[in-house]
Amino acid sequence: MRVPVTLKVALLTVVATAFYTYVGQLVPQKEVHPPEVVEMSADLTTADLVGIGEEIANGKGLCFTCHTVGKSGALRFPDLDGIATRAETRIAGFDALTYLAQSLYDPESYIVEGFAGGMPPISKPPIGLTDDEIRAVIAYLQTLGGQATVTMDTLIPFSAAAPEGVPMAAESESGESEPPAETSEEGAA
Amino acid sequence: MNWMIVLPVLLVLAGLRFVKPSMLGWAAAWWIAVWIIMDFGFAVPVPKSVVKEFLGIVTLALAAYVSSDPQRWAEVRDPMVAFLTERRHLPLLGLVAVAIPAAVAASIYLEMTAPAQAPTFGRTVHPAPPATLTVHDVTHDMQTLDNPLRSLETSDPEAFAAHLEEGRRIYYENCFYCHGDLMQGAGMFAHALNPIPTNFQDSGTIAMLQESFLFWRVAKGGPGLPEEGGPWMSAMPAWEQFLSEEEMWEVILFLYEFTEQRPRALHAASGGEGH
Amino acid sequence: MRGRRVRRLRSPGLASWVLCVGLIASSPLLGQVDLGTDEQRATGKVVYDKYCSQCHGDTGAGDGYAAPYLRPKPRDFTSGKYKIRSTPNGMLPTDDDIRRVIEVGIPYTAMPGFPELSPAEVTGLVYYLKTFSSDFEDPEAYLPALTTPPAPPFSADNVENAKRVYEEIGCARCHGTSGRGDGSSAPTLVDDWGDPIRAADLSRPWTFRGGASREDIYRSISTGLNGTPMAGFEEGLSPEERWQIVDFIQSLAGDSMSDPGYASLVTARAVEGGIDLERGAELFEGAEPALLPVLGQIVQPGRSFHPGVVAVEIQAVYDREDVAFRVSWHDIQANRNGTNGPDLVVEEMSAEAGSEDEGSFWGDEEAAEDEGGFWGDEAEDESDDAGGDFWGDDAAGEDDGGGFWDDTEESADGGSDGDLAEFSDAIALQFPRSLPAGIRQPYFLNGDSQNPVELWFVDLGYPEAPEVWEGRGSQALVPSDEDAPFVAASYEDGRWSVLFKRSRRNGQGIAFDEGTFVPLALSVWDGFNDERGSKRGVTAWYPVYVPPMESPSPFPKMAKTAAIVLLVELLIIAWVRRRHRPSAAEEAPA
Amino acid sequence: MKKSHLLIGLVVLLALGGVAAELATFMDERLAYSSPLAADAEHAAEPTPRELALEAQAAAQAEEDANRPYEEEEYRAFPKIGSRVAVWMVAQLHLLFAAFVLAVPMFALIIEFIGYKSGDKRYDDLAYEFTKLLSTSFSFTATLGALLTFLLVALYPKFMNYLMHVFSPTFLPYTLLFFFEAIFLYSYYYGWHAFSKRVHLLLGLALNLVGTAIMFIANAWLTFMTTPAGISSTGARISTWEAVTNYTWMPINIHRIIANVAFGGSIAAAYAAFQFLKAKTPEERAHYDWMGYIGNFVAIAALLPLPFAGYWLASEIYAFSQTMGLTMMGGAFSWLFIIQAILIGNLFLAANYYLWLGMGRIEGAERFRSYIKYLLIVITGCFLVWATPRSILATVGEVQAMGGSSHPALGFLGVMSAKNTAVNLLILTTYVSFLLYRRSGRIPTVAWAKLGNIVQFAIFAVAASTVLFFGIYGYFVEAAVRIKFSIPQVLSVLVAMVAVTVIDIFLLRGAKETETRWGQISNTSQYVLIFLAVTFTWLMGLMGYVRSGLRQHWHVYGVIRDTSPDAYTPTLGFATQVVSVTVLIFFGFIGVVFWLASLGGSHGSEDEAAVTSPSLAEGET
Repeated sequence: MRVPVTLKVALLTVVATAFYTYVGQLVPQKEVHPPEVVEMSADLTTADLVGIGEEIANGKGLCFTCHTVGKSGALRFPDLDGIATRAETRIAGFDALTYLAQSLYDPESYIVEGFAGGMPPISKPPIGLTDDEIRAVIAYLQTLGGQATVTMDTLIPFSAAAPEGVPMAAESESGESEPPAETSEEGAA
Repeated sequence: MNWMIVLPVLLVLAGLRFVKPSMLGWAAAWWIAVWIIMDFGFAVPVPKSVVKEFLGIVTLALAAYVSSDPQRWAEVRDPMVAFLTERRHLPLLGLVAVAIPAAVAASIYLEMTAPAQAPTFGRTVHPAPPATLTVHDVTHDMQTLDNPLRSLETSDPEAFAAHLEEGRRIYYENCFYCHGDLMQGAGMFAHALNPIPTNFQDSGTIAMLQESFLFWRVAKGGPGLPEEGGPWMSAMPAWEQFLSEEEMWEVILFLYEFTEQRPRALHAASGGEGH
Repeated sequence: MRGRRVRRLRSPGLASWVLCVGLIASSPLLGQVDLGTDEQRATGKVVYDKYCSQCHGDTGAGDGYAAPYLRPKPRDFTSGKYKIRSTPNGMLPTDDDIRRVIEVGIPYTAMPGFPELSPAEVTGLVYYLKTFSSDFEDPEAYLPALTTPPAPPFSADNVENAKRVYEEIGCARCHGTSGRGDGSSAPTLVDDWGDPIRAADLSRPWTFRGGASREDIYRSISTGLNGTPMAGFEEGLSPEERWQIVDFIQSLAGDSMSDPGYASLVTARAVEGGIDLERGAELFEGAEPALLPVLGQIVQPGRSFHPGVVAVEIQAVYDREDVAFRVSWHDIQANRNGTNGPDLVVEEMSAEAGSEDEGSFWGDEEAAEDEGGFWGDEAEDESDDAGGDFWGDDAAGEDDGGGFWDDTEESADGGSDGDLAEFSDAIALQFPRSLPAGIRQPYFLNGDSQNPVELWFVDLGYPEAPEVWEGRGSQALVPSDEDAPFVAASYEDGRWSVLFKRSRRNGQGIAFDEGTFVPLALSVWDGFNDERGSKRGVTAWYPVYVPPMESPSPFPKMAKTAAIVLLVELLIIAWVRRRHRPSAAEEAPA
Repeated sequence: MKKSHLLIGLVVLLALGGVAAELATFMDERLAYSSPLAADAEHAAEPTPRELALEAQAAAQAEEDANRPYEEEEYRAFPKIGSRVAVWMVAQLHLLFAAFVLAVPMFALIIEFIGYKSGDKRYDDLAYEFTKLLSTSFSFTATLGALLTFLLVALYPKFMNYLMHVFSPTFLPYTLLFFFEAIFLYSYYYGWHAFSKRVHLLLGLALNLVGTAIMFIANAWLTFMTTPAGISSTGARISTWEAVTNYTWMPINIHRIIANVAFGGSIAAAYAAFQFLKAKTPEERAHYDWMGYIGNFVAIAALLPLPFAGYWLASEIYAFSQTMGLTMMGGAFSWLFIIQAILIGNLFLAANYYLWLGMGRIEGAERFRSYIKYLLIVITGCFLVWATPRSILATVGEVQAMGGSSHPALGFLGVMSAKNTAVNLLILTTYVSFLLYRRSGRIPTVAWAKLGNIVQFAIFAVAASTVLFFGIYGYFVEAAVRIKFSIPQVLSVLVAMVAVTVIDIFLLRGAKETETRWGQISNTSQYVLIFLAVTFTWLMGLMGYVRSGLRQHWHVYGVIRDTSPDAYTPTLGFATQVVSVTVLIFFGFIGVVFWLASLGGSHGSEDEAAVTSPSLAEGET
């Protein structure tokens, strides 16, 4: 007959909690998944990378919403045809790879003459490509007026895995910033 | 409101004052009254999910009321206890004891044999826009984007009127087939669409949004909805493929003009939509 | 019926508008000419300029912004011809007739009802509309409205006789023997402005322009529709006969006159004995038909503002191996002589409004050069397409293209043999390439780049060779190497019926697993309406539900739940009784 | 025993033995037949090729193991429930305990101070009793904190590495503060009767300051994850100070201080309720009734300003990123706020209900009985409005009938104007309930009593009409103006509450007091207190989820991407399940804390003071 108080209190707690859980099941159940990341294994060849990069550039990278390839005249954003050749000489001290990487990771730090800027860093949301995806995009860009050289082992400047020594954002406007966080990967790289 | 139902219910409630039922009777009367009004009292039926939610809350409130005072509680408890314990109620009690499980079983039967219903997805009223928006090779910051033609309203009313007229032409050449002459989302093709086109006259739609939000929705359409922007079957085209940037701004001007509403100002964006 | 000359009274052209108003106002004898006061017309003008002029034009000539895209075209008020009236054929409408159309609208056209307008605004608008046509100034143009007696109840006995009258007086020549608007002369009909026009599909009263009630139909039979080949039968038929025709139409319509009962779900039915398309309609007996509304494809280039098909009906059956669909729709004519394809390029129609310089939007010369020229530059090259549109541009209708009404004589006796359409009819079922995992579905027009669809396409000119296409966007269609479904198609009495059969699992394609909702969207091409490629009728996505072959019996769950409820009840009763035992104890000694 | 029996026994035994022998032979044959391997085994001296291969494989594996290079792992998986859920639950538990440990000293100090000022020893005892709950909770908090840290480092090594990169300068002060926290806490508790009151109060103050500082530092870490600042475009630290003082840091600090007080109050009230239910003597019941009342009073008082702190937080999130703001209010999380509305509605309803039940113990409260009906109607109405979804869940047919996803009539209740109005009226009504409760035990004797009542009533009427006016007027103006309407609404409610309170204090000076029979309250009321505590806890769990879920698939929004398998945002149903399990575990722990506290000797025996009505007027206002 006499139910112990402790039991009653425990029962009340469970019932109240269960009730709120029930309420939680009544509302629409939506699971939001992150945008799909292109999986890249370490044994991809440069040619593979170019293919993946082209797909990304056309697809979720949204490159060609702004840029064009092989178009001249009054353009709002630089045309990318022959970019690989021009990349070698754009910034003194930057080789083509570094220049391409900088224009993807930190596009506002160098703006091609005659254009107004406005490109978002594509490693950031809302586009937010991963380092490997950007690696593939660089490989693709290298084929525009040149030969792709990037492999899965190439160190991409500005990326999280970039070692010290390669030119960093330090040479652009954002001055005294330190090397990025993930120094722990140096050992592996 | 469906007065043919609401009025009698209210009359019965008022009439009960003279009958003076016990507290139990009152509580039951109120519960049933709320249920009838919610379920049948509206000209446009209230969805079952809301009726259920409201009745749950009303049940809680009634329970709190009848038990908040010993006297009231006694009035409610005693008849129930009497019904459960006294010998003379035994036949009726047996009947009720059988009827309740039978009703539950019947409802399960109906539920399991009911014809299949199309699955529904909750509609996200205002999906979150992206941080930047690229239309026709120009990237805009959604935070600061505003209708470039809006300022003409005061500075050059004549040019503004011309843009407005253009917006009107664009609307009737492109939009009204779905969104309708009256912008109520009831155009000639609206009946064939799911989700149905947005009703711009509703004060909860364009009136509470910035023009940049409309620009995003017009430019990117259904295909540009974010992941959580369900139900994600929207037929809204990505108009950037067919309209120039200026034309999209013009038609947005016209939407506000025709519905006699004002867009939400830019600075208001930082105010939270509440808690 | 076209030959029947309607009585028209013209007002003297020289009488100036102001003079007339003065005359009328000063002559109470001609009281039935009521043109309202200046204020009323001013009120009407304000309303007209905001709500009406975009379609009907600033001068009431039916040439507003949207006019080029609409069929039927917006009314030309300057003509004084009003379709929906209560007055004898050819006469002016009463004020109440105009008021009714303003308030209720015209179903299945772009004309909405305006219930929000106040009575004063509607009255003002009526007077303002009258100013567009001088006919209203002539008192002799008016005749009193015909009265519609209260409708007698539907009587199935009348149908047989009515059908005979229907044939006798020639209704079937336009409306078809089964009333599906597929009569032999239906393809040749034009209105008083020379624009092609369609006979009503009598089996779908909810699309009737004048309303779907029995009274409405009676009225339309009596008064006819001004400006169209539909004559009034006020004199030709007795009231009894007219009511019998109404009964006949109601018998065609089935359950509901005013509500089409559009479905939101297609439920497949499990069948025994193997799925064999040879069994035809019998195979689908018992499968719930789902009527789906069709809208014009007005999104992508080559827009279709007035699709030839208004609704399609679909049924689905399945067994362990296969799934089959039956799609049927009403079509004015079976077009089998041409070809069709989902990927044909359509040049954008250049509207009359398009000749103005701002109106160049829908891609004429400038647009084609511009990088935004999505319409494709083919506009110039494919001149052979010009003017093939049944509803097509007025100008084009008369020129070299395949103007159907040029062949009136042939088609009048030849029925569907009069099929000179350049494009054949076609149908496509569209499914996502794979079942969507979440709520995200492909864009309903041929999918999108991330979410491909598969199209089961049948050119009804070649029903023996169905095709499967993969779509990744409106223009991004490629033939798929999936196995094509089996197809059987037939056209009878104004109705296409196309049967599809495919195994439930097929390669990489969509699988029809039990217990799943598979999204389905349809595209339908009416060759007679010059539809091809992106110019077509489409539906939104609808789920096809494939119920489990063996659904679990509800009884174990019922028994279990009832037992638990009963147990809880008994526990509560026992508990209450125990707690309140003292009262029982008191009773005992007593 | 007969001989024949012996014989039968023998025969049966022999027969059984025969059957057994037969069976054994049969089985043996079967085995030999069915197992050809057994026969092979005899002459299987040399290994089969398969065995050789296996051996080689094992050797290769061993060698590979020996030479395997060290690799830094990005993630490690927690078994069964996955890393996210594990960290989620432990973090939530840690947070709940931390909130309790931070809140209890706050109101213990205030109550002690009141006792010190008024000289009423009861307050001092009450404060001491609250503090009793602290030491065990403190240990739990620290243990859970350690567990959380271990879990994070073990399961998210790479991400933790990054956080340390940014926040390493904050670790030392954090640890040091923890030392001080421990020192102050134990000296505050154990030194209750040892130090002079002034010194002891100072200790309490120090304890609170240190505790708050600890929370501020921890808040910096987690707010940084949502609204990062002070770092370069690649994530490198530029300024730790900026990283700490990011967009949402201060709003979260304030929000948490207030919420902690509310939460701590409700847990303490639940403790009192539990003791009340177990109490044996009327004195005990009286004491715990009173303690529960005070705890609940603290909780509700802190609950009232909480929505406004929430507004600030939300507006800062909008200011940081409109995308994130809309994800919260209009996107994936919008339905969460309907669940929240149900919880808060329950809180208000239950709090009022407790007050009404409490009137039962006051003589003369009957005169207010009939008002309860109207208060309830207002509260229920506001609850309904608040819980009305803007976009309604409906079947296809229902949507078609409504012509959209919002109902033509109910749609008006789903928007901000209606909800703001409902919340403000809820607060006002709850305050009226409290005022009635306060009044029920006192009959004013001042000459202007009637006038005072009228003025008070007028103030309420004006405040309620102001709220209603702006609520309705909000439908007729544009959004930018409408948003500003919440300010006059809130202000009128606050001003009314302050003004009425001030009048009330003077009005009740020297009032004739009737007896308050502490302890004479129905048991139901005590269960309500426990229900309130559960609801509070659950609400905190839910809000914690939305705050951290806003980052979606980022560890640090826009900087460090979550690439683990748990990166997706789970459904609300799943989230509520996790919250529920966490809440149940928490209450299991709390049960242990209560039990340990009760070991220290029950209260009733040491308190001889007769239970009279403690004068609450000063304490409450």
